Amino acid sequence: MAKLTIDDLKKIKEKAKRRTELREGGDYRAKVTVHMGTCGIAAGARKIMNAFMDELEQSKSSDILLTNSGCAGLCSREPMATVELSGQAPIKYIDLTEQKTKEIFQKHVIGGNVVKKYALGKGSEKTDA
Amino acid sequence: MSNESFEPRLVGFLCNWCSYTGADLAGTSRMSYAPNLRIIRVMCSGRVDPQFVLKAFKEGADGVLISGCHPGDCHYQEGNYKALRRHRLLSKMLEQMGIEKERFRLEWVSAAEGEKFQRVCNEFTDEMKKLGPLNLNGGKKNEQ
Amino acid sequence: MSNDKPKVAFYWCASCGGCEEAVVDLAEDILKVTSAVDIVFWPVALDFKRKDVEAMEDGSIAVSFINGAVRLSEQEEMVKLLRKKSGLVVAFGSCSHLGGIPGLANFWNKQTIFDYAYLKSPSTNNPDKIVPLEKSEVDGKELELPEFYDTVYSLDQVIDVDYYLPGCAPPKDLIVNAVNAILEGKLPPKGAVLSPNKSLCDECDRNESKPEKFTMTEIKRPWEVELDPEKCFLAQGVICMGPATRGGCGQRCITANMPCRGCFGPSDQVFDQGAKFLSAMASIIETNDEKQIDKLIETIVDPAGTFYRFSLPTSILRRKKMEATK
Amino acid sequence: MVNLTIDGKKIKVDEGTTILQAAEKNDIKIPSLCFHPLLEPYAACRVCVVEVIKKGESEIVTSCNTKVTEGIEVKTDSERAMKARELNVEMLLAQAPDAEAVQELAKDLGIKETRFEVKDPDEKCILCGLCVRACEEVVGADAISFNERGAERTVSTPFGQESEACIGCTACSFFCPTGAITVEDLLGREVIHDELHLGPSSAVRVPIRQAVPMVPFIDEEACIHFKTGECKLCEQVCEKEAVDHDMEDEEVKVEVGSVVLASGFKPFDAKRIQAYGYGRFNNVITALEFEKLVNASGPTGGKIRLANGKEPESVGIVHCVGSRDENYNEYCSRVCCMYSLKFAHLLNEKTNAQVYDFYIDMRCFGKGYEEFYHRLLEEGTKFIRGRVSEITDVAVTEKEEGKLVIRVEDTLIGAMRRIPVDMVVLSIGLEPGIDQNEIARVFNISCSQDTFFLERHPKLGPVSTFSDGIFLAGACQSPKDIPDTVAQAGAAASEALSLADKGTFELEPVTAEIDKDLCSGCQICVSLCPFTAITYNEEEGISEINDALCKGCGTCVSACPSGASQQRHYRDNQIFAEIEGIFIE
Amino acid sequence: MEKANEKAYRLHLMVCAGTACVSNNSFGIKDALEKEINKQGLEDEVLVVTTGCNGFCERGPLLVVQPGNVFYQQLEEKDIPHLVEEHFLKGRPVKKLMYKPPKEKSPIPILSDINFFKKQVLIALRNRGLIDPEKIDEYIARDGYSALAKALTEMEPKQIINEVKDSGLRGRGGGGFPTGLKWEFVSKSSTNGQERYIVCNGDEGDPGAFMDRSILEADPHAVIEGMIIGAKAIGASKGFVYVRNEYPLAVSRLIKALEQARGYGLLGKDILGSGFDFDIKIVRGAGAFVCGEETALMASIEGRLGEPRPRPPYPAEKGLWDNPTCINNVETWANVPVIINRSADWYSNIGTKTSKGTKVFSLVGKINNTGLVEVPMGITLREIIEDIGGGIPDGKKFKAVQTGGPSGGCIPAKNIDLPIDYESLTEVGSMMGSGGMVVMDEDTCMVDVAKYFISFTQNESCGKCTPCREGTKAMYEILDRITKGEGKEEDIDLLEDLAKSIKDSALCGLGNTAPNPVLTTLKYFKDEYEIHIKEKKCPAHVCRELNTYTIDEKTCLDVGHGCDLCRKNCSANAISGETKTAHQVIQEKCIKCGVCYDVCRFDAVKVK
Repeated sequence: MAKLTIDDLKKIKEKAKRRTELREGGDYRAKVTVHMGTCGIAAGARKIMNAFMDELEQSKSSDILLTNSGCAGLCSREPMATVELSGQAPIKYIDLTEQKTKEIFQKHVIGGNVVKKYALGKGSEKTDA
Repeated sequence: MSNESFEPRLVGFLCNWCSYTGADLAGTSRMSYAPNLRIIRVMCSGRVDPQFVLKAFKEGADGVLISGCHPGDCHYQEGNYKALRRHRLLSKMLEQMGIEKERFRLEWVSAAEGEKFQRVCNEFTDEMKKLGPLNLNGGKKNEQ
Repeated sequence: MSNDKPKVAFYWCASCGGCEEAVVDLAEDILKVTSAVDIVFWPVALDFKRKDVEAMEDGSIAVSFINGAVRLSEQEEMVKLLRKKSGLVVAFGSCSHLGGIPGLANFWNKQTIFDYAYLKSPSTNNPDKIVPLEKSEVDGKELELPEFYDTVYSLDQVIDVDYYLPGCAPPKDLIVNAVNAILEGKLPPKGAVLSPNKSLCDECDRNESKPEKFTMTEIKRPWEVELDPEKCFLAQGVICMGPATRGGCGQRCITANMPCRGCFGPSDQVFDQGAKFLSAMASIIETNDEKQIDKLIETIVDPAGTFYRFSLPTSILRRKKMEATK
Repeated sequence: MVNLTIDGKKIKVDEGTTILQAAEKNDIKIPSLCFHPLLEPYAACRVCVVEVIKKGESEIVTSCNTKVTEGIEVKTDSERAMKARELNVEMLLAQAPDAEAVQELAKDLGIKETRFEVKDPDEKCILCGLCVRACEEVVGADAISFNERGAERTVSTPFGQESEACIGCTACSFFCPTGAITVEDLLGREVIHDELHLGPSSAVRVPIRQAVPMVPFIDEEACIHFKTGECKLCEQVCEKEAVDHDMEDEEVKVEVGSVVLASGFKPFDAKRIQAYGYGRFNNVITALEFEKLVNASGPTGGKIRLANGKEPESVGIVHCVGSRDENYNEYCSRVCCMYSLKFAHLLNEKTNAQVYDFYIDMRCFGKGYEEFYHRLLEEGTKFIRGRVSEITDVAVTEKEEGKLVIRVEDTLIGAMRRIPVDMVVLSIGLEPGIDQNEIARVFNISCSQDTFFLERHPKLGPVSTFSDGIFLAGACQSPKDIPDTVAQAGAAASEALSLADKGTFELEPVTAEIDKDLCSGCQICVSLCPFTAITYNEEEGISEINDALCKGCGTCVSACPSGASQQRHYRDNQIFAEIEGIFIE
Repeated sequence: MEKANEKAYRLHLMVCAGTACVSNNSFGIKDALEKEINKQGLEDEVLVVTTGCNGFCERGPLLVVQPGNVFYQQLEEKDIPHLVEEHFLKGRPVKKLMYKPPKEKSPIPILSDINFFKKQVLIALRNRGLIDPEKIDEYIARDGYSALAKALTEMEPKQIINEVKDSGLRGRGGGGFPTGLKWEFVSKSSTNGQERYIVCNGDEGDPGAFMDRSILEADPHAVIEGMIIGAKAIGASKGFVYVRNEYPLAVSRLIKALEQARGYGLLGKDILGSGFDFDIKIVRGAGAFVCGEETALMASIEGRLGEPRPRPPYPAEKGLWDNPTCINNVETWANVPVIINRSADWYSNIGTKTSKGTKVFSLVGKINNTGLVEVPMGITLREIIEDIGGGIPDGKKFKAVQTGGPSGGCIPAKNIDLPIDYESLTEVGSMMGSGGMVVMDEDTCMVDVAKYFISFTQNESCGKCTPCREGTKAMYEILDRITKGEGKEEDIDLLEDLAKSIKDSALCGLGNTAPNPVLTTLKYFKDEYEIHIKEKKCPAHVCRELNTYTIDEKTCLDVGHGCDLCRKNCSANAISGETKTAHQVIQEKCIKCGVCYDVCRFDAVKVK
């Protein structure tokens, strides 16, 4: 690596921070949880998770938390995911497809407004913060 | 001049410390030897200049002898070595000038070798007799 | 003497013509010479005949420059004639001064020379063995040739010589000085050689490069060694006659990176240049062991030819002893 | 200057002095073990602890290295300091019970015996490091150091091997306060004869008792300074400041008129005769070594001893070792017979050994020599005429066990004999000096076949040489004993002086000379002159002949290519005239 | 794994790779995790990161799942497949593998809720468990080298020194000398343009202390950054890290870190374009505890015998090769960047009036949560032992705690509420030392502890000065006699005299502090000594020679039915009886090895 100057340092810091910030468990603007119970996986939750992963990568944003959780209980409408913007009630989406996921990510996670046609309903049982 | 009655005329350059004293010893010891050799005394055999040798032949010598101390004995340490070197080169040139190598002789005679000097003189004279006169320029003195 | 300019004669005997050219070599100086003197006899350049010289009064020629060695009876007669007719005779060049290169013929005589030249030499085709004769008849006419002596003589062996101008082809400045000296009459004692008496080493630039107490460990021919232009030839093992040859030539050969061959002849005190140089060369041979000495002398292929290259006729022995030689 | 009080005594010392030095200056005694004025303080033994009160705070410090500071109050024997000191000494008593210095210190401090476990009752080393530091700081050899750690710590050479760095200067044993390092006493053990040319005992010494001038010199091989650059103690001690280690040998040029060569001889190397076993058998010694043995100031103080230190019962003296022998030197070395007789006499006098003397011809040529020989005969020395063929230690009869057997052909009874003896003295002959040829070359003189210098004439010029002004004296001209040498030396000196006071110098009349106007500086003549009489003068570019050196041989005259060099007589034209004269009918 | 830097992962598995966990096969765990993740096809979503020591060594090998801070402990390779599938694939944390405090029933999933971590304040160990120590970028990500940038470009050396002085930072090596003051001395003393050096003392010879090792393993760049800042402040041109050769992992991580720092131009010529040149060289210690002492350390760096020399002159004046040298402990250097970044005021309001900031202790011995804890100065012993340490295992009673390693002392249980800082520990006769904290319970024999520590210092003494070389040996011999029942009445006074004399007249720190364990055990547990000497008994049954073993025949027969196990294992066959009969100990033969007591399952063997 060539000799660093102070602003090189800052640049590296920015780049590396995106990765390590994840570990600090800081506060996030949005939290997306893909429900990957056994049946969820069987219903294709993996593809949904990958879709979310790709979207997250392109968006280059660092304040979105993508995580997974166990079965959400509604097996028939798998695969499902919950999007919870800070300060708003979590919205659960059902019968997801990759295409739908992209739309939800752009409109809701990034855009901030709920995509009614795919949503199951507002609110959900208690999620451990 | 027929061979037997031909008396060769020889010139001998003798170094003062060894050969000349040796010759003197031969004399004082009453040794008889051929009178043909006429002696010129020089301080060291190294003093003998090749010009003297040529001059001697020119003047009519049938043979020239240089006699010095044995190598290592030279009163002047290395004089005889110089004589040896000149003798070798000069005899080669004399041959080119038509003068037989045998006519120019180098001998080591120390102060104690009287009888060697006697032997050298007799041998040299007999050899020159056999070889006959040099008569360099037809026996005549050179013109002008 | 029609005009007051001194008369000068040039003549050439057994010569290569180099000395004649040396005179021409004076280039523009020749004009000074011609204006100062009146050249009355110069067979190579002007059409003078022998009878013209015979017609002159004795001693009327101020100085006659004779170059080339004496080999034929005709040459002997001419030089004797010129001697009679001239005040001063100057031996011009090595041939007249020492015998020169033609002098080397003294290793042979007339018979052996004619045999080889006209009969035995590979390129000759002379079935009828025709050989030049002093008198012969050709187409009914009588033909006379001068007599071909067995021995080549230097000028002073034939006539009395006043001065010698050394050099195989004397250098330009030497000639000019000689001429001026003669004109101004400032001449050294009779018989002098018009060049410094010290040997060539005195003026040679390479003398300083000689190692202290140098001796000859091996002797090589000039073509056997890559000659160092700054180093003395002897120190490089090459035979150079410089020590035994008179200086004054402006080291022409040395600057051309070739060793001196002794064309200026010996200094005054030396009787025989070849013998003297042989003595010097033999004395500085390194080894005292006989076999070594012989081995070293083996490498000097032709001592007589090398040491007497220019001065054989004026050496003590003058010529090689041959059986029937006159 | 710093003011402080020690044991209530107000004192003033300059900056940088340590408490120990300050106390000593005011003759207050503080014990110490690992301190030495010549060395940096190491503060290891902790025996020199004192209590220092500075601004009310009391502290225990070692006085050997702590520097004084303004206004401190030092108590050398306060209760706290004494407690620490006594315990340290008691501990040292346990660690090195046999060290006298510790025992004395313990006695002073009233410690009767130690309460701690004694590991090794005759341990003397208290690990004070004086030896290690002396070897490093004073001697600079760094040969020994501490190794291991804690209680296992010892002083030794690396890996306990014999150290190459140690130069045997014994400084470590000198500095050791408890005698833990001793130097092996050389004299006591077996004297091995080839030690007779023993190494130097101390680096600065007078060469021999009878040295002229009687002045000490520094032997570079033994002096530490030349090995490690340190020490120079002798320089510090000499009040006259006469010691200067940086002196160098300098070459001095002396212009002299004449030179007397007295370069002496070299004794024959007895090792060259394998059969005599010199170098293989300890008790076969050469005459020179016997001289050392018998010399009062010699290594054995004049007592004649075998290698094992006992007195010999029988001694054989062998003549002509390396002389009168065509394998070695044909000449007779002239002096061996007489000194062998001297040895025989000394042996008879100093020991009651039976002396055998093996000679070829007893050459007692000098004044009173023959009479001395007869005294020997009466003293009972057995003389056997014959050359000794071999000396061997292979015993045939048990009488010869442990003896050296001399095999010799006794020519008087015409039989081979085997004589067992304890010691054999080889009377070695004399040989020309080691640099004989070198000197001959330098002074331009020649040597005879036996490479001794050649005198001008055995009878007419025994002390002069062919080179004028060079004279010979002593054994360099031929082996001779002291009376002859003294006589010859006198002759040589007088001849040399005769030259000097005569003021004039006879020159050879026929010397050569070089004509300045003719010489071209071709230098052909320079290499010819064996007497280096001809030199080339660079500035003028000509060669010149030094009349004093030229002998007039004429070689350069005949070789001079331009005839510039001419001899004052025998000139070229004179000889030419002689040649012509021969042939005038 | 270059490309990994850019790719966004959703889960980071922080596997602890400190020496303790590594020796517990944490690398095996890591491989298993990676294998399993690949098998599940999660390699693009889940990243496995190896970090430095997490601190909770008792429960190694450890894993912290981020984000979420879920803490898994005592993992075995066989648990991994289930863990990966359950938690990483299906998002359901696995309770079985979580930490369950001994007294609690339910496990605590989140690391920060666990007692062991809750009370800790991380400054020196700020990056532990959060970065991969072998990647400089991750260190930079967490404000790494920003303090250096600030120090080099915005601050004058004087300012840096004042900042450190104001922060109240004191030497963490044990001496507790104010760091700022030391820097000032060194920066001022430099005669005729001599070079100045700084040294990081990573010798850490105390048995049971591994704070420096963990710092070097977890966050080498923190130490490097601290040293460069210090060098700038002092004007040093060269730095040395003297690290024990017995820490191979720390050495290799340090070497990698130095290479990466040099690669980024943070070491060598013209650092960060500031014109300041400085470089660091690693010198490996040869395993001598005495080389922790600064003058012996310098001798070792200079290649000479590791042996202390008298002071003054102090290293600040005449240190390495007689040039001014500043020697600080690993932990001290690690604190410097934080002080520069967060300012002296922030740092100085942590800790007590005289001891500022935090101290890393290695909590070992009879404690449930053995490990590395960084606690603010002034925290009480009780909080460390009970809250963080999780109390004494097997319900044993807390007896004493030994702090400061072999140079420290033993603090009895009654001082459990002692706030920890330099002065408090010295008052009770111990000392802060490097931070070793050995908890002892009722089964510990204080005389044996004193003997252990004096045997350590006696073995490690360089042997130069008499009191330390001979004194520690003498004390050991006396204590050895006492533990063998040959103690004499006057031994106690002799021990005290010896201890005082050694403390007074020893040349270096090692000697001055070696008697502390003996002095403190004498001070607080003199009764145990008297029992050993008078009654020839060892209350804690540790001194074997003093134990007498007897078999309670009734229990042996009724409960154990003469199982004969003790007789079979008795190497001195000092037990009579066969199966089904009561067994007896033949006292004369008994070598008191205690095997019968250990093997008897029925507590039939009694020791008095």
